[in-house]
Amino acid sequence: MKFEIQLTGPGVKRKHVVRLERNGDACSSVAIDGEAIDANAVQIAPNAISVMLGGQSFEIHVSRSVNGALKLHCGAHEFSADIIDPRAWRGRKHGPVEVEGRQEILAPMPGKVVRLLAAVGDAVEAGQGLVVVEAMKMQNEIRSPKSGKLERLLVREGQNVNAGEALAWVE
Amino acid sequence: MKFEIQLTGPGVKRKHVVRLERNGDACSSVAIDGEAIDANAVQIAPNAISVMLGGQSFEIHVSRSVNGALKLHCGAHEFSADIIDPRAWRGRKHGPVEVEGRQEILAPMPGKVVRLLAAVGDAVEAGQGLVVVEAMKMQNEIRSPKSGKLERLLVREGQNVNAGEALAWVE
Amino acid sequence: MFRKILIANRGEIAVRILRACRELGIQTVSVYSEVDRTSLHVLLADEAYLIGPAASRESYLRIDKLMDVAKKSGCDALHPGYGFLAENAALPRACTDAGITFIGPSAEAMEAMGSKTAGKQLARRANVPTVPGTSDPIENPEDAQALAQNMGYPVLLKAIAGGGGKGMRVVPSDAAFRSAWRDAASEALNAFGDPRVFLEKYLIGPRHIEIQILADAHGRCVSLGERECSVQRRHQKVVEEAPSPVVTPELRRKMGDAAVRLGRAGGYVNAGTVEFLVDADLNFYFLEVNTRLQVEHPVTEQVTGLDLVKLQIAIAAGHRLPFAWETITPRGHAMEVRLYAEDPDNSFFPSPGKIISFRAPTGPGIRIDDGVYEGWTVPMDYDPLLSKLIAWGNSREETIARLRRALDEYTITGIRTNVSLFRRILTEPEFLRGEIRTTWLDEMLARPYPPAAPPRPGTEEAALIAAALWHSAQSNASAPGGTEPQPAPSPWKMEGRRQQMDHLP
Amino acid sequence: MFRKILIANRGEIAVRILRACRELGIQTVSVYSEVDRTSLHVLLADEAYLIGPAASRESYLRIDKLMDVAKKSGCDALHPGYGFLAENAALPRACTDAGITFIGPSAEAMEAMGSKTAGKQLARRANVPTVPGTSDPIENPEDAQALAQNMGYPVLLKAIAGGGGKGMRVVPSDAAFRSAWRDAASEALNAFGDPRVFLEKYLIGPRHIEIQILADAHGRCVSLGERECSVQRRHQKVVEEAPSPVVTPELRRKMGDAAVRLGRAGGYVNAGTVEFLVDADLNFYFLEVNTRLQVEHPVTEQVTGLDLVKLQIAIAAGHRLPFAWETITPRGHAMEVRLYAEDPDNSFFPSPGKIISFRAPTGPGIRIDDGVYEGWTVPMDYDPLLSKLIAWGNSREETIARLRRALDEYTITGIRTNVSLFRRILTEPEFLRGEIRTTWLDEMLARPYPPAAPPRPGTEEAALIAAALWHSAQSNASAPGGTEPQPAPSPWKMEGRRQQMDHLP
Repeated sequence: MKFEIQLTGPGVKRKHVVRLERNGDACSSVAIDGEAIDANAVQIAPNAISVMLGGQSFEIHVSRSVNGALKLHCGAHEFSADIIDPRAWRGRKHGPVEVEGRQEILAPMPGKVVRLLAAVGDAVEAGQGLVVVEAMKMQNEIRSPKSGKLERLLVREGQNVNAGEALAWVE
Repeated sequence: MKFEIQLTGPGVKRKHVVRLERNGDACSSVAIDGEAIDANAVQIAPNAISVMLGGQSFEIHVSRSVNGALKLHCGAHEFSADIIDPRAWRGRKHGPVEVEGRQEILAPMPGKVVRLLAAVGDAVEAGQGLVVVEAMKMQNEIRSPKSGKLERLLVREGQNVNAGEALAWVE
Repeated sequence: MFRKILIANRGEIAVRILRACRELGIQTVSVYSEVDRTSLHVLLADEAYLIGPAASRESYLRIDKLMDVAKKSGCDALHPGYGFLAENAALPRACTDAGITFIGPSAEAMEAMGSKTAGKQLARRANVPTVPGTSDPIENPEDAQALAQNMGYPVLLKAIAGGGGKGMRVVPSDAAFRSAWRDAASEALNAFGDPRVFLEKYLIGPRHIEIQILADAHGRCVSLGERECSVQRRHQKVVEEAPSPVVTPELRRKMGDAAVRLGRAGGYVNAGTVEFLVDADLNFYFLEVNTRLQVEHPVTEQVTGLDLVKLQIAIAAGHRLPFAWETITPRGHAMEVRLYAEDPDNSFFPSPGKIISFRAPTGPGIRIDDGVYEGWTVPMDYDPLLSKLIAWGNSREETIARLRRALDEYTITGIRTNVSLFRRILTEPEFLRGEIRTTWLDEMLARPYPPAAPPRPGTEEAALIAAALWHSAQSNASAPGGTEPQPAPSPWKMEGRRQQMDHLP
Repeated sequence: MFRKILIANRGEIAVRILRACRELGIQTVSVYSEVDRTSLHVLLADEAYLIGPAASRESYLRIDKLMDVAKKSGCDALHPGYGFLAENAALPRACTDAGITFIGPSAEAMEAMGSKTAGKQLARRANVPTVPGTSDPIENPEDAQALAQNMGYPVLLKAIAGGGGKGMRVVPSDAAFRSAWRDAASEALNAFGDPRVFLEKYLIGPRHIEIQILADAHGRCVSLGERECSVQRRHQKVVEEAPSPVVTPELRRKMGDAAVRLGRAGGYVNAGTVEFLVDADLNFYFLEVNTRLQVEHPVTEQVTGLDLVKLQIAIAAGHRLPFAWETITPRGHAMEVRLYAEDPDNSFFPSPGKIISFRAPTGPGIRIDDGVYEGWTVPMDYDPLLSKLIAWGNSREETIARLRRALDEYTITGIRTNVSLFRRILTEPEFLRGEIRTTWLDEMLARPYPPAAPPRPGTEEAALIAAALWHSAQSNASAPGGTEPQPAPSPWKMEGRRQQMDHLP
């Protein structure tokens, strides 16, 4: 199996091609960017994988972040991975979302929209609060990532939202 | 849904009819032997169920024993349950195995058969060792549950067996 | 001794109390809101009763419902934990009316000591140092300035009617006094319609150090020593330890004596905490009394060997404290970190949700007071405290080493936690030297992240391999006929959250 | 201090050592057999190397492979744990040859103290009491009978060439001496071709009590007090505690002195245990020396506050012990139970297999030294020890209450464990009174089960409901289009076991 993976982490942002042969829960015979490496990996729990690289033992915990990328925790270090699946190449509808110019603002956690701080059509500054979401007794201001115009508001006051749900678009 | 359940436990061996209405992971509206009771239950883990009965809180861990019955652990107490599924009534091939006279001897744990202590056709006493299975550095003698004749031996020396695998029949 | 105790709380502290009851052979009754049906404090209790919807004011804050449950289930005592109703004098009153023993101080002692102003007055009467200054307004600026000179700069001007920082000014020097006075007074007038201000010594970089006291109903009141709680984010303690890196045996004795004096003056019975600010010269000033068990009580337990919850129960049952202050010899060093469901890399946003996987550290010197389990959905309706991780060691260094080791072993997926915050705190040189004050953590967080130690060679490759393997297992599992063990997919988690949201008012 | 340590073991003890190394900032290298690829000691290590198939003699017992791994990975020290090669003098010798520090005693001290006969000779030289008797054969029955009369009955006759109980007779009284002598001698002749026998005092219902010693390379040797290990099933310890319910401060001092004397006489360096039998009159007799860390070392750690593994490492690195015997003041009471994958309701049959679900107790006073995790498959190839559950309390009563509470919270499915055995032991009146001896547990198990306390009302109904709900969820999940979370079905577990079996020689 072949995967194209965009890996982002502390001081790292690169695209790699990973080839591996799966065998049930495990895999051996690994190549990265065309180079065979001495590694084997095995899934030890639904969200955990043990990777042995040479003699180095790594335990990696995998979860999905709100934007669909994989989060990979390896001890104190964290990486993010966008995967282009070879099987997804056939008939795939869209690549990783990367809207030019327009920014979609996602709820970083589930909660309840308690206040809207701007109206559709308003000019907003980078860092300006757009929506207040309350969860766990805390009110959290969701801010605009860029200066521009508030193009759409996708939620109303009092509405419950899930993590990763779109709140607004800034153009 | 309706279930006929044979419950065996400390000082208990009775057949009951349990009716419940499932709602996802949970159930409410429970009746036992035709009597509605104030109970609700929810599955909290793949093998664990929380039952609230009146105000009494029970946490019950479920697993399957080698003979296919359910084992139910409730704190220090353990029950065994044989379930006759209403859906299984249609076109069901056989009831709970209850062979008259002939006893099937099952391996109580996985391991390796290291010695056969009797040969097919031998007369055996109740409690007489038939097969020695080794696991975890311990040799364990599997004994005959009744006096009779060793009718079949289903394993050979050196063979690996799973828990619940039939080792022999005593007639 | 009691036969059955109602635990009027939820989360880790309800579990903590329940465990103490079980060890004492006392039956337990939990209460729960609609979103807490599967919470650990419900699963572990002998009995549990639904008391309302998620919103605390309709469930955990409803004294009437608690009393109903206590009566119906035959409880003879109630433990309030911390938070919720723990410092509300109406609860012990309701208990008394219902003939149930409240495990905590009397309503009167709560009122006499619990509020900041009442506590401060009591402290003055008991000759416990308070921050120097006036609590009455000063009429003219000349008197005020003379007082400030006397007290030494910096000083703090505070509006009598104040709150939220309005009408408050730090005065660094005599030269700045007059203009600061004018500003504070006019701001106070604008904000509260009352220009009057009073004066307090402004402490520079104080520490927050508190004394745990225990008092029985027979007149014995003892100090169990101090806890250092200076590591705070926005006035919220996040790391606590005992003993404090700066408290000397002499200071410990003095602070302990002051706390006991205060407890006696207030007629206090049961466990309580007297909080102090301590300045750079190790002068200590009364801050407030917490008339309940504290979140951070385990660090005192680890160094004294005492079980504070069991002692609370024994005191409430009328037992005598079996020891005197002199016999309590703290041993070693203990430190607690509060694990929250919040994301330190994303403005500390709360992160409720389903716990997909969870492995907690164990081994020598590690204690966890937990309120969560794998598969449970952390509700969005309450405080995000998941568990407390407590380490004990022979020295502060060993304790920190154990805590770091335990944090490295702590793995949880599905929700975010603040584990990385503690990884950082526990490597900061100032923290390691014990040079901390209440403003220290906020200052640390305001600094740019230091360049992280690079991951060891191979980490990147390992991450790539893990990503590829996990992704392919996921694809297989979701494909029809897939035979892989099925990790709970993201939509499932979303659905769990959505279901939970539907319970919200 | 060392830079990198090879841990030549597996399971909970490998994890225990690894945690100590991590706290000391030392790199860790694990080794594993083919069935241990996903074991906890492999996951938690910095590095791990495959050393062979499941069979120990082809992996964990291969000194050559260990030395290869140590050299290739650049280790400067090796910790043997317990079991496997821990008491094999060839291992320290190989380490010396390879220039690697062995964390334990020298090969010479191991040989001088490790074997039963050598240890007994050393004990006599060091004036440490041994079981009275002769270790040389006695030629004629008259001399033997005179000796027996002198020693007091009962006595034990043992074949010089003996083993496995052959040629052994307990002699209850003088009247029975002659016939017992004849029987023992003729049985010995038949079994070993050597009729010679010797004589030992037969202890009635002795306790097994052992002393933990620590000795550095600079001549300091100290006792850390005793552990009571009398609860044994077929000579295998299953519950250990410190302090012993019968050891007085005076006896503790005497036993400690004897153990230290023995350690000095043998030139012992590092951690070791001197085992004694103690009779009803509190006379103690040397049994043997274990020249390594013991399984039950945590109970000593809990009452002394010391970390024995870290001290072993420090001693091996040439450090001086930082304390004298007089300064070690045990606090409270600690008790350990050994959780095994075996079925106490089914002749203690081993129960390897996949751990479907697992929740470990935590909270005050609870420590777990674990080697397992949820989802892991316990291999059938090794000792069935899963984890050790250790409780600490202010008193023996509190410790037992905590242990019972923790056992009630311990849940594991997929495999059977001996938890119910401990539930029973911890309620036996004799155990609660501390009236235990090495034969006590086997006697208890030979008695019919006492009628169990009936489950509380409702348990039966709850079990029925759980069975019905679980069964219907299972059916849904296995039906096409089922949407339930999928509990690992039995066939999956079977397959896991079968795969694992295929690795067997």
